[in-house]
Amino acid sequence: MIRRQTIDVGALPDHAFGNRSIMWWATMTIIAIEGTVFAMAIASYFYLQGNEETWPPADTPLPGLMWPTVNVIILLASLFPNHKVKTAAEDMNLGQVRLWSVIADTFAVAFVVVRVFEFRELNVSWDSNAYGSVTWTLLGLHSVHLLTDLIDSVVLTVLMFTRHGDEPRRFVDVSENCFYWNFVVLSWLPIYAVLYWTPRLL
Amino acid sequence: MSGTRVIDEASPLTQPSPPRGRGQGEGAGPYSLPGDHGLHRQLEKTWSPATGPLRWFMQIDHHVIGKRFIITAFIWFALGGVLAALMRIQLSRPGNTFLSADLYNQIFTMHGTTMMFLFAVPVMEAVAIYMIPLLVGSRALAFPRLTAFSYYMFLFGGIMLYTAFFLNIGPDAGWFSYVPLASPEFAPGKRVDIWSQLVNFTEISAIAVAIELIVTILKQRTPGMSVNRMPLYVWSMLVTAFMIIFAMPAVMVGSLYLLLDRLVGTHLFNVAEGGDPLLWQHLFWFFGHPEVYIIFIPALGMVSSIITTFCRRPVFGYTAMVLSQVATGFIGFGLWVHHMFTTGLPQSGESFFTAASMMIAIPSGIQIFCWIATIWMGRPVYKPPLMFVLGFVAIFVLGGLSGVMVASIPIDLQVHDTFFVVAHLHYVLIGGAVFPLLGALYYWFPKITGRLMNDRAGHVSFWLIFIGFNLTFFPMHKLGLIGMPRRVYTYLSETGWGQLNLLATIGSVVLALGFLTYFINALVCAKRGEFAGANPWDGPTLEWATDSPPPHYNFIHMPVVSSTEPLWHAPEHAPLVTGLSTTAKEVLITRTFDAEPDHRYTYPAPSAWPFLTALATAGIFLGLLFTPWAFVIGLPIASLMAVGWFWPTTPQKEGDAPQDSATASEAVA
Amino acid sequence: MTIVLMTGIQSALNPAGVQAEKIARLWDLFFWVSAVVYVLVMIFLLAALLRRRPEIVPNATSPRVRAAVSIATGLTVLTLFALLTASIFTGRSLSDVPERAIQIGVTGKQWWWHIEYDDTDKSKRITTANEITIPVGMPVTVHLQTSDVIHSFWVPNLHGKRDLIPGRRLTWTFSADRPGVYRGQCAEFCGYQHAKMALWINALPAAEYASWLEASRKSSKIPSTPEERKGQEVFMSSPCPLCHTIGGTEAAGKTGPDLTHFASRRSIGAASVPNRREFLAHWIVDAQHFKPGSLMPSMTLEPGQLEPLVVYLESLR
Amino acid sequence: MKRVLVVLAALTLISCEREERKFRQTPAEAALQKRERLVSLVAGPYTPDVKIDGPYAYNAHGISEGKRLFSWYNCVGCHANGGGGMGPPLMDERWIYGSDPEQIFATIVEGRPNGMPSFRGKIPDHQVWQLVAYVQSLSGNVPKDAAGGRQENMQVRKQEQSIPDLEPEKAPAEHP
Repeated sequence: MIRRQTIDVGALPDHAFGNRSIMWWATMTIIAIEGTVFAMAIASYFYLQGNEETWPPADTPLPGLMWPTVNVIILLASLFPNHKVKTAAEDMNLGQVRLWSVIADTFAVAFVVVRVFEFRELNVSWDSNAYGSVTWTLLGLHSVHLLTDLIDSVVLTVLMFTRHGDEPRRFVDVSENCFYWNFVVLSWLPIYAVLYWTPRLL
Repeated sequence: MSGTRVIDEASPLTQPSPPRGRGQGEGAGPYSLPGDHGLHRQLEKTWSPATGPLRWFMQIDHHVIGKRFIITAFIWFALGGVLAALMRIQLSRPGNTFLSADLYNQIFTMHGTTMMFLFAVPVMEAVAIYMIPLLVGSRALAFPRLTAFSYYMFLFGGIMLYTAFFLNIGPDAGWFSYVPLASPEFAPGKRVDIWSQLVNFTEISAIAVAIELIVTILKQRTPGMSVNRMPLYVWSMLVTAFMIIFAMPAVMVGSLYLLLDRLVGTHLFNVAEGGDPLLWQHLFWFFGHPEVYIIFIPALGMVSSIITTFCRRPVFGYTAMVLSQVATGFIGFGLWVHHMFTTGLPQSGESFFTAASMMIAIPSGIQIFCWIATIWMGRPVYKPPLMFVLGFVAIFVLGGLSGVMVASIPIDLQVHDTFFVVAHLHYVLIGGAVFPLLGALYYWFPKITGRLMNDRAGHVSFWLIFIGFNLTFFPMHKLGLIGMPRRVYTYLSETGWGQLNLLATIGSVVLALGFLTYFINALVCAKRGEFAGANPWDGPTLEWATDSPPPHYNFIHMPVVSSTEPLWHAPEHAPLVTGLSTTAKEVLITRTFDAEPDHRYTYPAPSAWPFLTALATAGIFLGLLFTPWAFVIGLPIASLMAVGWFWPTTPQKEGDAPQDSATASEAVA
Repeated sequence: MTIVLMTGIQSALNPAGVQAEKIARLWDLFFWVSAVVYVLVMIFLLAALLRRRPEIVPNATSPRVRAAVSIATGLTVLTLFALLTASIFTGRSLSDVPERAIQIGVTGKQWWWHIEYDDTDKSKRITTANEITIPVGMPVTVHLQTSDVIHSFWVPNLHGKRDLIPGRRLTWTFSADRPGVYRGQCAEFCGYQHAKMALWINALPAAEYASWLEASRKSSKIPSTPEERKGQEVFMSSPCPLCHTIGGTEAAGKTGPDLTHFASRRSIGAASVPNRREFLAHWIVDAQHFKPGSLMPSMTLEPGQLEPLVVYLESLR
Repeated sequence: MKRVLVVLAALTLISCEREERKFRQTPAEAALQKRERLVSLVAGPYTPDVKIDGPYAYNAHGISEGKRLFSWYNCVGCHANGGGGMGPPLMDERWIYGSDPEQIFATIVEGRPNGMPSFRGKIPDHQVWQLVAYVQSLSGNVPKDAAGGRQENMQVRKQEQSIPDLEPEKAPAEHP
């Protein structure tokens, strides 16, 4: 008549931050996917560059450097509010999360606005030659990636202002979104270097 | 795995199973406690699937979506099979006019695209959607709404492709549609665009399922199932999911580039403006070769599960098997250039890929030897699943050897793009993946439907498929060597290829008969087959611990596992997990390596938003074929649908009602 | 001249050139090694299935079985290593290109082959289609280009295949050791008529090759009989000269095959139709019947024009 | 449910037409060329001016064949890639001899003063209709999804798909 051994998990918490939470793993896989997409696009860029003697081709002017550099500064600056949102989320401090989320989102919006100028300063059209095509494609991929994450962040910020905001799981989602934003910043730097410096240096 | 496992003659496997009632409700299996009946009714209510008029679109339960996925994938398989039959009729004799050149090109492209994108990868994921939560002892698949979304993307992709085909817009540039034949100048109209969009549909569906599988396997295993106690099938699905994550982006970028070249006029593949057709081949095959391993590795897992149950002992060399699967996954990424040996790449680069292509035969070889060793030490029971596995070994070893031949550059120069390669790919895909799949479906059929498939029909279908397959595809080795290229809609009589092609066509009839027998056997037995209890085969893994078909919540109490074959090692003494809420859809999240309970996570209710998001995304993809503005209009709509999907509906109730605490289920054994 | 029906006119198992010979030898090695490996694995499998089993099956794995598996794995690695080295040696020996070789330009077009024997002296240049005549024993280097999609030049009796890729000029060297007629076919899917894009290689002894060269360098035969003159007049007044060239006449179209020595070729439509009068007439009036999708348009000719045209074309030896 | 079938049938018609691979000259095309007229003066009672579409106007394969023939028959020699050179430009909305398909057909087959040669007997009729369809696509007068994409050589102008649909200018008063 032995009593069946049991483990009671009722007392375990109903949320977790960092790599204990399944949202972290999901974000990690999405980062792996988009990272591979960017890697493929950059590999194609260098593959096509290898075929040419002069890159960009003879009479194509170099892409403007001012706006992309502005964007780099915006993104690096956005790391600060992003960090504040992450720490606030992990402390589950709703007020701070709301405040810094709005600030972080303005950086993202600023980045998208500057990105429009960037496109105009590429000095090449997508259908003029392979260099133009691959430049536009790489910048376009990053723009779509950024746009979707901007929509994601704005929706999340709006959500934090609603009654659903004050739940542990929402804070986990916010901290994962910040983790993803670090990837957005991280992925822009190599693309910036490839698009705007390789034509100048190589 | 201490102690000897006495093969008790009375095990249900060796005797005809006594008639049993329709699944005994709350499951009197080894992992139940007295007083579970109340819990069962409560859990059944909490985890009940969607109801109401729109319920078909709102389902998110992994059993419902898994079954739909499998059935839809096999519908595409049947359609692809019919196309193959048409091709075989056209090629049965020289100068045949059964199919016109244009129609034949559409048909062989549709056959390839259907089998690779719409059947092989999705069906392996579909079986995993159904079985992985059961095998790891979890109550649900991670991110259930994402499962629904990935099913609908897969379904809409298939519908788009076949609607286009019946409207004479079927793609006609081959399943890997090389540029410049697929570029706008040589492929007018929307045919190749449909192909590229289909690739986008199926790869989003595959990636979504891969994310779910990774999270479920790593974070939702039952306590005690540390990484060295995961069943081999679970390992194979983990390796496959990671391969999908790193392989699919290459074809995503490739199909995007092709669409841009065709619709917007970019010059990525236009040589005159600096592009390069080989860029397409590199991008496609960097995905293409891992994809065939994405199709093959789940089959390795299935074979291991079947051999464990039907040889009545664990697979020999567990660590060797796991390392081989992982090695196959890694090396699979390093040999895509063997598809491009004839394109004049530098010789030294190519011999690296010859070495890599031959090296991948080693892990597969190790697995074959371990299986044979298991059979040697076990006690095989000749039920159809084991027959399909033996068919697999016989055919796949031959396919692997012809693969080693094709890996050598000089031989590949003769046999590349000929019927020798057609024979090789069918030996490793039908032999390597479809045979284990048919065996696994036969093996898990009682768990999914609650009824057993008929053994006699199973054996008949196996022998028909085995003989038909070899009769069809073995002659193709010779055809390739005597000069018959791939994808020819006809050939002249002076080439002397007539007899072997006729033989292959006869073989394909037998093969079709075999598949037909198997499917009729499945369809009939789903309704009128013999009732199967929780464990008709006396299987060792967790899926056999719950009812057939399993309740929506899978396990009332998740067992604490102490070996890779929990049901063979005194399951009734295994400690049980209690305390998960019965009024909320709660799942236990455990740590990644040692599966220690970590925290609880509540899954969302059924909803139609994933369906609507998939519809909006499908609308964008279809619209993009005709105007770039479809993206500008479509993105806001799709975002709104996604917001609806993500938006929390009811406020989370704090503190549930009757907690299933340990005291309530205090039980005297 | 009917096409001689020799089995294996397009077979890698019937090598007639030194390159195909080396590949065939490598194939034999791979074939027999694989056959042995396959039989061994099947024997082990059957033995494992049919062996008599002891009453109680010990769960622990017996060391004998563990040793057997590791030996088998070791053997697999060794065999693969041996096959790899054999393959690399054959590959290297195939790729050493002899310096003195006949240079022939082959341009793949949608669904036929444009052949050019280049020569510094313009008058010695030969342009033909779908047939390459080579001397026995002499290495031949073909310069492969494509004017549209990717094709693949493959004559299995002589050598492996090499793709024709836009923007690249690949060379491929092979030689025929015995005189004969070898059939090759495009091996990379290239559109509607990929199936009927074949070519012939005529390997002639040195003497015959020299006389063939001489004959091919001459321009087209002047029509001698009134019917041939009528045929030439019909040819010049219909759309033919816009696409085809006949050396020595005003017809100078570059987009279709060169017809200067049309009658000496053994086939029409890239080896898809025998070069006989009734097929030629049918081909002119309705080429789509033989090669649906071919870029040769069907000619609508007045009654009484077809017969002289065919006679004239047959005279272009 | 019936409405869905009607929509599907309509869809079938349009897309089938676009993707049709018409390798052979259909009898309809043979009958067409007998009907083109140069002047609106007609003997006898009034015969209606029948508006006909060229057989390849909606056919993607026909238009792409027309594009190939445009360079194979050396139309690029005078018209360049549609921008005009010795011959008039074909990409604008100004049509000197009429923009209807049968008028373009007549221009190619009959030839025109100031240098347009007559191709009667030199280009088979179904190929002339393909050229007609391509010339129409040069000024965007064919459906976008049937028009051609970029070509496999140097970028000389926008791809036909991106050329806006230019409404042909109303012809000036009849020539005296």
